[in-house]
Amino acid sequence: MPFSAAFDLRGDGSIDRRSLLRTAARLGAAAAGASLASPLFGGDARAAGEAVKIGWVRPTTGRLVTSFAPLYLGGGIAVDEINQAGGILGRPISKFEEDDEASPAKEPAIVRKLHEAEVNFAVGPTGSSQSLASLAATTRAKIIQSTYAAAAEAGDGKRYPYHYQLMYNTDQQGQVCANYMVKNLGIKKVGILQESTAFGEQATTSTKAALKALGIDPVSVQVYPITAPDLSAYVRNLQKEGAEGVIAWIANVPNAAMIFNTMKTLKWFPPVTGHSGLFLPALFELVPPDAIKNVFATYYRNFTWTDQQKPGERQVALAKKLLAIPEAKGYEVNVASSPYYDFVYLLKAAVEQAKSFEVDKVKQALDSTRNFPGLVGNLSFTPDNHCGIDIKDVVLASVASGQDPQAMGSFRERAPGQ
Amino acid sequence: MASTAPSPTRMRYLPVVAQLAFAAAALSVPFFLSGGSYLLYVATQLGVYVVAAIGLNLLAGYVGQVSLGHAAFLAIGAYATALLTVDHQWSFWAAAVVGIVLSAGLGVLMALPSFRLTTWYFAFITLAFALVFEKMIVEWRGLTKGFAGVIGVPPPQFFGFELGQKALYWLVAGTAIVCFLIVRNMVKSRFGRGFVAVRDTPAAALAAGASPQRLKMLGFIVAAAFAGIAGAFFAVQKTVVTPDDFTADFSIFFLLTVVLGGLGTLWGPVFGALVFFLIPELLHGLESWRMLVYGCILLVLMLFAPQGLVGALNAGVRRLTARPRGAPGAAAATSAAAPVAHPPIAGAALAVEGLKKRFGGVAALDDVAVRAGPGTCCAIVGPNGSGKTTLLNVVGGFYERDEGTVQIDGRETRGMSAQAVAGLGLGRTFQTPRLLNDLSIVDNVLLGAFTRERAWLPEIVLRLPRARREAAALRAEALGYLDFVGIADRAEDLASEVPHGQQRLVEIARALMGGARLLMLDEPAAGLSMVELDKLEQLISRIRDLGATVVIVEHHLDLVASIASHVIVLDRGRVLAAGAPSEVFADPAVQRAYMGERAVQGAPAS
Amino acid sequence: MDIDTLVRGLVNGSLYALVAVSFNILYRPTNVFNFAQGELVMLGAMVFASASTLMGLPWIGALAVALVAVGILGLIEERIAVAPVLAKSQHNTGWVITTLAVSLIISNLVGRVWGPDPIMVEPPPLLSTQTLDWTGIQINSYQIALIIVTFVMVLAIERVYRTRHGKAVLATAEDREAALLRGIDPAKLSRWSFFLGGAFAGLTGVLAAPILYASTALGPSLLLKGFAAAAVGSIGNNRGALIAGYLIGLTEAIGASVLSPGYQEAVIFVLVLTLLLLKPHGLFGRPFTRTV
Amino acid sequence: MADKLLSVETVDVGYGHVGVIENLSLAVPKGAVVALVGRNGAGKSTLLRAVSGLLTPSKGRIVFDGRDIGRAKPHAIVDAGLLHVAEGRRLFRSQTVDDNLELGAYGTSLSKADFAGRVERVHELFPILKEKRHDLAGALSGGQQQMLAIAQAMMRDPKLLMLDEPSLGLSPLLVDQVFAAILSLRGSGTTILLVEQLVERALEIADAAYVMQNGRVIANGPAAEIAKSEALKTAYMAV
Repeated sequence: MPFSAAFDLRGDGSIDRRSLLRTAARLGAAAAGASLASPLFGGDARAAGEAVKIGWVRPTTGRLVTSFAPLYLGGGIAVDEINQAGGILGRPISKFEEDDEASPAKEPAIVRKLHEAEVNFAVGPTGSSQSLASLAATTRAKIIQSTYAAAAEAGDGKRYPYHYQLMYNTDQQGQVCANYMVKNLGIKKVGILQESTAFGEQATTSTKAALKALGIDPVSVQVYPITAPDLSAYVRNLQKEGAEGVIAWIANVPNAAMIFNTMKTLKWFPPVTGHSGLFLPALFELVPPDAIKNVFATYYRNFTWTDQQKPGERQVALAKKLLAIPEAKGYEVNVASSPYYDFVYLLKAAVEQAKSFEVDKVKQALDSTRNFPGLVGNLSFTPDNHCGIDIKDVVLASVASGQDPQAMGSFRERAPGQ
Repeated sequence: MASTAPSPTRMRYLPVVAQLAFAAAALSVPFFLSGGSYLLYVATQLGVYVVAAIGLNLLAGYVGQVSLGHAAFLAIGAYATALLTVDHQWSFWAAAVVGIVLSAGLGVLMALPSFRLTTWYFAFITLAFALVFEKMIVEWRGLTKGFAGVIGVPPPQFFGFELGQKALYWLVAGTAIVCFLIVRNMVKSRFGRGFVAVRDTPAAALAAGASPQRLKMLGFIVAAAFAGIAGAFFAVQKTVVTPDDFTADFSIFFLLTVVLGGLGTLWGPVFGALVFFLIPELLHGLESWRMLVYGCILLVLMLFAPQGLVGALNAGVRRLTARPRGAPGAAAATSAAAPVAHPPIAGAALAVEGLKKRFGGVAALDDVAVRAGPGTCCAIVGPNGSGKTTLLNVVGGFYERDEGTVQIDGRETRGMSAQAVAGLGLGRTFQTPRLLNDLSIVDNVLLGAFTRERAWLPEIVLRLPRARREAAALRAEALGYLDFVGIADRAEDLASEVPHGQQRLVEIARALMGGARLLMLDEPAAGLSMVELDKLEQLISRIRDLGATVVIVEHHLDLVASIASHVIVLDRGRVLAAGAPSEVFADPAVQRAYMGERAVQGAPAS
Repeated sequence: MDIDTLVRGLVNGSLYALVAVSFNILYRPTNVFNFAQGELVMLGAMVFASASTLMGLPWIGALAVALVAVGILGLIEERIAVAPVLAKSQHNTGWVITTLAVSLIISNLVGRVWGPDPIMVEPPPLLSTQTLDWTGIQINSYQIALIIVTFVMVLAIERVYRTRHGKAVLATAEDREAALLRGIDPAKLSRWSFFLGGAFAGLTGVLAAPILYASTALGPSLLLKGFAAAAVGSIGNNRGALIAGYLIGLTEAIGASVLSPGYQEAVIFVLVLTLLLLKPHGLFGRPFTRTV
Repeated sequence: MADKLLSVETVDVGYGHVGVIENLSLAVPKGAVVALVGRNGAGKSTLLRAVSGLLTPSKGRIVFDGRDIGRAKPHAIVDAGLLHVAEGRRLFRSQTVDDNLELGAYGTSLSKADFAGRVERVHELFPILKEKRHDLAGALSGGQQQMLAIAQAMMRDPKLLMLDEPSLGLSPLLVDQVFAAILSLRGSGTTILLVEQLVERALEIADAAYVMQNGRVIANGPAAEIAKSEALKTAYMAV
């Protein structure tokens, strides 16, 4: 391939100025129709050495940067730990960074860049819509990837044979939430509030199925656009239609804040269960404490505490590391539960088992993984099932417990009866 | 014909050479890139943007309809293609056709408000539409799959072969070139002249019999169809279609592209897209500053080079190649030449009876009658504000009358639009010449032939023999008229560069070009020099003698006396006197109207 | 439809009316419709939020900071983006592009400075966003105050146009050349109006913040609905803007409750387009008609 | 002749590329009434527009009260005491008569009493304006509007008043009223430059006159002489 790398990245992630100029020169040459580009510049990209390139697809610009970018910190920690310990089969890992602006529309172009740079493994993108858009292209390009996508279909090994889902999916979340509402709280009139994203879509579908299995139809389903400046109409509709409990698929804090504040304005505090995005402490700054007393979100058992059970050693070690990273501040929960830390280690294990970096051999090793001890739970895959999480590892935890000193940023108190 | 060549042949072929070179360069890009390369991907994307930008430029630049909702057209093309190919396994080609038709249909709908709203009201409405459309894509989840969008659009197939990246690039680049040529051929034809007339001087369009509504509609349909094509390619090139692709920002972006490149220039959209979409790819690290940088560029550009990059370039070239121009005396020199022969004109009689027109409480015309037959000249005189121009506007169909009859060659014109009245053979000039400043003199004259051209749009676009023959014949005719009025030497100059006096002559040539049999001239002599006045007098006499009916509104009573056989004096909307010039000017009432009470007592008998 | 819906319509309608009035203030002497107006409103909210929540200024102090800051920004916009365009020709519509450019610049700069997360803003002392259940109507004291303040502000602005300065602005709007010949300097009035219009937009942002949060997303939606109110109420007519603001607010609220909330924008769009097609100069006539 | 209050020296004026006035010179002595006559399109209004700053001459000087105002802004020229009552009664029709008068004093630092004094003076001159003080200017008749336009200019107590076609579109009776008003202004010592299509009427009240044709002055001199001159006939009614 004539252009192996669009840019060589330095260790610190900044762009080497010379490589920038070189790329500019290539583009200029191409635009002018000159043919000198490939023989002159073709050979040097491989000289970067023995490093294994892992695509690092994350937003560095756009409106979701602040909430999405930290999710990669765990992955970064794993990369550093592995590199310090001698790399994978003796080769260090280098991150091949691409900015997707958290926009699904950008993903196809990014996959093309990864492919062109002969990147065979990728971390990210984050977000279900972004992930599904990316998967459509990475599957063709045979790039082994783990995205931050809760959509159940992302864990379908037949559809996306190179994607490994290391997080609970929407089916699992829907089940946990529905069970809690109906079985633990005994609520029959459940309303669903959903953001208009692929994640929201999927989660609602899963929730409806889970409720159906319990013999219940939701009394109301409200779908709001994430950019709406005012969400009160949706909350009012839920209240009007008689919901006694709300399953809320909200993945960003501003929306959550608007919703809980509306509930407070309405003096209506039904139990709410939802996505781990609700754990972010930024919510505490936007919403008074009494508005979130009854709010619970899905989380990993390993990161929760009860009176009897405390989090494990490895989890506490990661939590402590995160507390020292400024960018992680306020996003510890999402960073801790992000699939990227486990994925990098899982990849290392698979490569070492396959004794090869070849995509198909690594895939084989991944497909036969059983009970890999990840931080979020024990991960298992089959060629068809690429969702590695066991539903037993998924619980509901209290949002308000984030202000408890025991939380250490990353931990939350398990909901009663879980 | 004029003695000097309008422009050196070299200059005329330069654009063609540039176009060929650019097309060759564009088509050769894949030879230097691998099929899977990111650069080819970007180049294809650029081609898609160019197609859409060319359409938007036609609309915003030539027709003057600023649309801030262009992304909606692309979205329709892209979604139709994506949904039909992914969910219904249609072939790309069939799906794309549906997308284009739907997009053009939306174009028709968008054109309707532009008939009634002023430019920037309309701009706002389109911006609102873009925002609403963006929301609706998400809202109509059942159809559009909401925020997640349509994923996995398959590449087009061609006789069972899947088109690879390179083939797709060639397809897109080829389409872009074709679109460029279509627009080029269109703007050089009567449609282009009509568009510019609608944009700059709607009155001139109406006087030439061109319907602004139809032209706007045409502009919208073409622009929307191009956007639909771009959308279809967008879907297969990106393989993913999401609402994120078609935000209101993207619409604004598109307009900015075209403005940046140069509104109303052929190359504007091409350069605009190149600069706008390629620069951020090059300056990767600046990505997050991109919008900010665009905002600043746009501001600076608008202030210092409002014509955009290409406009600034053109102005520079024009300045460099401008040939030295003779003093106004040059015009006088041509007048010495022998008059050009012209076939007779079958004049149309004008009969106005009992005409009344009120504005608010004021009677602008009160029981006015005018009669003028073929081969005669009727003059309408009177002090300022006496209703002369109003009379012309009512006869021309620009204003509706309150009462009375107006007949042209025996046909009552009540209820006719201005362009319909023009169709009856009425040609007019305006008090301040209404020329299209951005077009050449000969193009201005050609606008007059708008309703006479027979070639259909497809013929023009494809430059089929009939269209080319017709264009050549009309051009020759237009040059003939310019020769007739005595300014053939300025045929290729921009209208804005021609002195006032000659602009009036261009208007007369334009009216004749339109097959005017009844010519209404509104103060043709105002602001003319003595030499020009003589020329004008000769010209009007000749037109009259060829058989045309001439109605002239004029203050130069000496001019009136020498060419008119009948004079009507208006005063505050009423006919004060009518008859032969010598009688009328001797009428004390007329002198009073002109020079005041005392003048009548001591005035010489004309 | 219930009374709650009406309250919501009135509250949002008040905001739209205020934005529309701020449009009118700029429009009157210049005939320019500021496409960056939404961003000025947004900036008012952001500056206020920073000044009050982050710097801890008292409500009234933060309000003053926000008004002056946004007013000055309006003035800067006039100097760099509007006056140079109008200096070339009064009929130049280049301002559509330049004010759009200013809007891009402001929204991107603000995005860099404040980030995408909304900031919660407390209502002024004595008022609260806690809902009162008042004879079955759910309304809070802040909403009531907002509606009253809107009326007061529109009347106050109308008073401004009764001063000699204000009359000069109206005169300029009506016949710029005649105004020039009376010794009125339209350039000065244009600067004055952009400052005033900017400050008014800032005020609108401050008033909107406790309800809609201070966030970068505030600009575009208020821009369009404010425009809709100004256009439907006839550009330049402040009382028209007030009535049209409520008309649009109520239509939106009713549309949201009858259809889905997602259709709010579409409902308004259809309403405004229909009204404008029927009456291209708005419901309350052209402000200044002159037969030439 | 007395001091020149206004002198226009070899001025060229045009719109864009189109020149309207070429090499024109003209002077208005202090306290005089000078008439400027000529056919439509001769460039009279263009000249007034150049003097009042609406157009900028491309060549030459315009000196008013000892200051070159050729490049000054219109409002600065008004502040200097040169008022131009434009053709077509350019009033603020949607405002009341009183508001229009108030706007006439815009930007002046008149005390309340002085302002009231000025209003009283124009009310004396044009009693109808007092009667209709609360009516909209747009609702006045043509003649009343013309009076209001002149009155508005009088609110500044101008040194030089330029009147462009004050009789335009008025009935003979109203024309008489307007001319009576001009005469009374003349009596109070206001210098006037008058453009008027009623040539005889204009020359009757003027001290001096200029005849324009095609952007040039073709004759000038005492009004009485001009009234009899051939130049006037050529320029105006050359039949």
